[in-house]
Amino acid sequence: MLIANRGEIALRVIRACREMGLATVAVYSDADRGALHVPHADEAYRLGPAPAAESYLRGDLILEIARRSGTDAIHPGYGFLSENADFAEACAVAGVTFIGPPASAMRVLGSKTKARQAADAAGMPRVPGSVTGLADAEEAVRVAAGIGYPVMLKAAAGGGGKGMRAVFGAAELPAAFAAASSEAERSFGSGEVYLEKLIERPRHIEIQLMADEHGGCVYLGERECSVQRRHQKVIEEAPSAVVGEELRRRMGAAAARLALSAGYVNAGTVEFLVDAAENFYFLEMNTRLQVEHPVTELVTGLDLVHMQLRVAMGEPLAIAQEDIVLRGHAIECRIYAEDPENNFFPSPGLITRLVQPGGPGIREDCAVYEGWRVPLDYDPMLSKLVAFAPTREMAIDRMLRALDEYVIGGIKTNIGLFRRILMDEDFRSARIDTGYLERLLAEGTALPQKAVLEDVVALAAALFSASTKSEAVVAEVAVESRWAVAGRREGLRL
Amino acid sequence: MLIANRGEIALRVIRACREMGLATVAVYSDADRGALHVPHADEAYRLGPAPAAESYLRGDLILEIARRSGTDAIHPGYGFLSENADFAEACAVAGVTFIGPPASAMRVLGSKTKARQAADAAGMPRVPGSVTGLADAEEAVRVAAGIGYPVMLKAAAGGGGKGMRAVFGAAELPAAFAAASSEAERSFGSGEVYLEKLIERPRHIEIQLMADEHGGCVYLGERECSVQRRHQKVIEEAPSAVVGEELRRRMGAAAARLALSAGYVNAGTVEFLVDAAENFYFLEMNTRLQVEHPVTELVTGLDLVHMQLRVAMGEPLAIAQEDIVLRGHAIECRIYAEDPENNFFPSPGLITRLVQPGGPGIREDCAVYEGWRVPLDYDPMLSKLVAFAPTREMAIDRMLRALDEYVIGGIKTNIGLFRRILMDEDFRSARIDTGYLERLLAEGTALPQKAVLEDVVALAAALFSASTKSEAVVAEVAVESRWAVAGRREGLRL
Amino acid sequence: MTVWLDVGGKKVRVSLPGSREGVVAAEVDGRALTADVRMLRPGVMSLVVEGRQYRCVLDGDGVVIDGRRFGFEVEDPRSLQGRRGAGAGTDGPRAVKAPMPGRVVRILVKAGDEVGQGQGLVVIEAMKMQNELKSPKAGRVAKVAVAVDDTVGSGDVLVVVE
Amino acid sequence: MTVWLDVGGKKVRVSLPGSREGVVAAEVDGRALTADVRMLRPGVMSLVVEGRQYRCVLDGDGVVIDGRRFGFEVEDPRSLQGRRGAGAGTDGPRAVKAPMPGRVVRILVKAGDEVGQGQGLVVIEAMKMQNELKSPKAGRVAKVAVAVDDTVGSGDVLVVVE
Repeated sequence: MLIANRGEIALRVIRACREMGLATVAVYSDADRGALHVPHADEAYRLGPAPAAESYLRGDLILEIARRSGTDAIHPGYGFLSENADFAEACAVAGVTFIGPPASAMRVLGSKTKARQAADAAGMPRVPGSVTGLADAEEAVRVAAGIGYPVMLKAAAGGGGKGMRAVFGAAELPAAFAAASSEAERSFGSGEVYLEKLIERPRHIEIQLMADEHGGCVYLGERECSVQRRHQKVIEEAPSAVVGEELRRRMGAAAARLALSAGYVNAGTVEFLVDAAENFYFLEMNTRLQVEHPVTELVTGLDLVHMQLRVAMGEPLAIAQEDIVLRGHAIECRIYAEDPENNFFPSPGLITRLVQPGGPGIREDCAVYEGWRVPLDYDPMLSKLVAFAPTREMAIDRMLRALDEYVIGGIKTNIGLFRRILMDEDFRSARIDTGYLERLLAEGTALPQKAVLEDVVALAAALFSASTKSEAVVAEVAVESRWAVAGRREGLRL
Repeated sequence: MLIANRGEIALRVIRACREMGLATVAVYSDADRGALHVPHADEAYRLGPAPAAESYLRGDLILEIARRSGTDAIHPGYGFLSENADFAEACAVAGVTFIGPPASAMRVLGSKTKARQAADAAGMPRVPGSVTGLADAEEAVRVAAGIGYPVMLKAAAGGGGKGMRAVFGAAELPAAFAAASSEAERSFGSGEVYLEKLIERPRHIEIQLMADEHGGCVYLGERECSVQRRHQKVIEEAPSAVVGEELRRRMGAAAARLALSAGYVNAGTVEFLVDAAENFYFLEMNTRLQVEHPVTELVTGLDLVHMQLRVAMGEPLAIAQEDIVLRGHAIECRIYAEDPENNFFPSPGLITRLVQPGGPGIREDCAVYEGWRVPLDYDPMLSKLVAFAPTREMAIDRMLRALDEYVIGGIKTNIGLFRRILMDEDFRSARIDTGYLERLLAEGTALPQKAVLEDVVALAAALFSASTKSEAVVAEVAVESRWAVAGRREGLRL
Repeated sequence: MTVWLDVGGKKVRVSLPGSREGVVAAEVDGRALTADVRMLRPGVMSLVVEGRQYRCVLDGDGVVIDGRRFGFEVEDPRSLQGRRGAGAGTDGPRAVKAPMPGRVVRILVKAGDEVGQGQGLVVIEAMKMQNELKSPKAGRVAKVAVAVDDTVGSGDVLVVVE
Repeated sequence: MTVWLDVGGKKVRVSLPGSREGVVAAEVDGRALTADVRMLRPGVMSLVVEGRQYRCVLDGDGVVIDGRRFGFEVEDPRSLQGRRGAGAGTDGPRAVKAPMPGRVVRILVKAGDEVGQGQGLVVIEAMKMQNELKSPKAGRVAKVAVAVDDTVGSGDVLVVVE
């Protein structure tokens, strides 16, 4: 099994393969020779320079490595080539199993505009908007006028908030169109964007699907991902506090119907907006494993990557819809290298200190370590910290406990932001929608914090300072290279 | 909340308290100032010198610290004072809530001999043997003659295999009696031992109970702990591969009946032997939280420590028997500082390297860290590594994957032993009983291992050796104290 | 040994005895403070002061306690200069610097443009995200120091607004 | 730089180039071996040799790869002595040593006793476990070097059987 990805998802897939007795082949860019997915693999091959376009997006190189290493299957993870139908097709041509849907299903459901047509055909409710990509800003203005502002611009090929812009009036539209299109082009290799009506205070709720090659398809409950910043998911949870059995069944059945209509196979997610009246609107389908899949694993007791691999081996699903029962509550925090005090700018760099949380109910999908330099070439996600507990309230309190234990030194992270969200009364009461976090940030209220005696802080600082020299040695050794340090010392001795 | 314990269980309880918003008070012996339960607590107090008799067994000191810190509840963990009825009573007198059963119930069910009387009264099947403690070796010989060899000597006050001896004939009995009695005296403060018939190839299966103060009592399924060495549990799992719904219900109901008959409250475990014909025999009751409680938590989705605390606050159980459903399979490996190549002698000392496993389905309850010196004063358990997966086979393979990731350097551990057990055909087919592991060890077959090229090993060793000097600096710094190192350097400079 | 510190803008003097592990009798600005000190591993320390336990983690020029980071600076008592000059006022020219390494994607202004406070000046792409840098004040663009597709380092001046 | 090693009883000579990170062209007993070397943190290294990846962890005088520990010793090539003497034969007197620190709980023999192979000699308690040390051979107890309640260190001689 070749894992055509990096970071925590590559490590997560490698672990699943090991558990199933499958040999693993890692690939890495020049920025990632020291990344943690490499030392967990049985084989490892260099792809190319750091930029993704020259490494993780090079399907041709990846297939060449698959051939060279005698690998007959490729797991694409998420991002990079995971939703690239041409790559899926190239795999098929090369006789290599692509762990994901067939290229045909990906083409129908992976493009947002085509998926909307398929959704219409399957009788699925969706948000009013353009079904096809917009030719230019003029067309955008025309369509927007038809459905009424506010509207949302979206990349046809993309996800993760990239190439998205909310537009509140015609005057802003041309600039927003250019920005969204350029970002889409850069991120997904296609500048195609479309627009749709902006639903007021919607919740983002999605259904996880798993389909086999024999027409079997189950839904594994929902995830709520309403806590977003700039259309990027920040916190995900399962189940949603507002989805009951009946709504879950309706959304699940609709999602499965759509997948089956396109001959979908393997893991996929159908995203919906849900309004205050519990109406749900089809948003898009993600034709891959998602970042936030762990919360579904924790509440269903299943392992989605194992299921993906078994489905790809041609096995029928081992579980029926009626056997899937949600239990407990899971919350995931996406921990990013970014600076919440400075407009959330990415904060790559050296992790000089890492104290990770643990204990009951805490799962961390993470591929960073003390001494690792977070490269600036990729997504700045450091870790997915997940808390599971019998109830939502306990899961929140468990996550707060884990965040208190967590220290990442040397770079800025959004850990403090999570503490603030999880202590916020609206979040704790599940009064959230996709605009919730932006409003909370606009409030700018300081987080109530435990008092720490000033004298104790001063003493701790003094004690650490008094040991700075030996500290510096340790940091150097941990970080750069011991060879280099040894050499330098020998040099000094001369 | 004062946690009258050390190591992983103290840390586990502290984490639960934090999640419930309770302030935590840690206590530590002189050997444990650097132990990991201390830096996770809000307050920390020294108890006394390293020996348990002068620290963790000093109920008077612990109550004094509780008074001084204004604490109104004590969690005893397992071992130490957890099954000491006098201490529970002293807590009650001092107005401090003891997180466990009332002293009266502990006196009835905690003593193995009294518990056997209670079991007889509750009509519970049990293994033939002496109901009361044996006065001396002569009485032991007489009783053993009555029930027939082989017989098992057991400590009345104890657990964990301490003070236990299997005896196959009258000639061995006096020496075994002396050894068991002395070990019991040393471990539990009481040399009282009793004996019972040895069941051939029994499985050790136990029922987890949780009872509230309002007459509510539920059983949380069973754990199988048949993999033992010298009567010490080595691997525990839930559920048992041989317990079906009906047997579970019968064993669970019998266990709950016993607990209720003695006015039992809080977490407790009823241990049974189960023979090949699915007959179960009452063995003893442990009136505390057990080491292996995590496997129950993983398959029930519940948190036993949270439940303990809520019960102790007087709350009724929040869950009914019919709501308790087992899902998936969990396996726990008790990782010990001991040398399997040298008769499993304890191997305390400095942990010079620690690479811990992680990823989906892996929980580690552990309180050691790189640079920690495992003291020789206490039980040598380093960590409880637990794997959860949808099926037993997947859980075994997941555990094997985690063990492959795990490296503990500087001391000997039994990690290799687990690899051997988990790859053994009998274990994988659940053909296990309490003698299984001793038989496997007697076989002495080598474990099939992956081939590693000799030249690669030599190269790795050479590369590490080439950096020995800077390595040594790091080890020193990590371990002893940076102040000491800095001082030494300054000394060298003079 | 005495350490002069600036902790969150406040000057503090800490006197430490020779032994700095175990029970340490220190003084903070002359106030006695006895702590039980234990280094767990480099950069991670447990302090117990009057029963209260603090897990302290060193993070560069800060110490993290209970999830809060307290920045500090060690000051050289022999230096009379103190801190560097009070810094540029809000009235003078203000340089907009790159907050992190990245690549210049778009430049939204040119030298001589009048800009309002909060108006976008330059768009930088880093870690696959485009970030618009805004003007810190109303004024006139004195200089645009970069061009589209330039790679910039953290702290590089991008635009000067006067 | 050349390193002489004893790996699991086998003598090996490894030649390393000056740069020991990245692609390293080494020689093992004269055989060329090119590896891509990356130190992740002290004592943890990733080696890639012909595509095969090995995570190597240093554990004292051993290296752990794929869950197996390979003991090694660095030999000083300038020393002609080689290893220490071949060690005590099975025929001569045999010392029974404490395999770990602990306390003597019981002594089961006295000087002059005849003992069989595997017979218990001394019981030591460590980490709350009593462990019986057995005679390595049949013979006569030449000496009992400890008394009940003695604290013993790892490697201390307890009993000599001749």
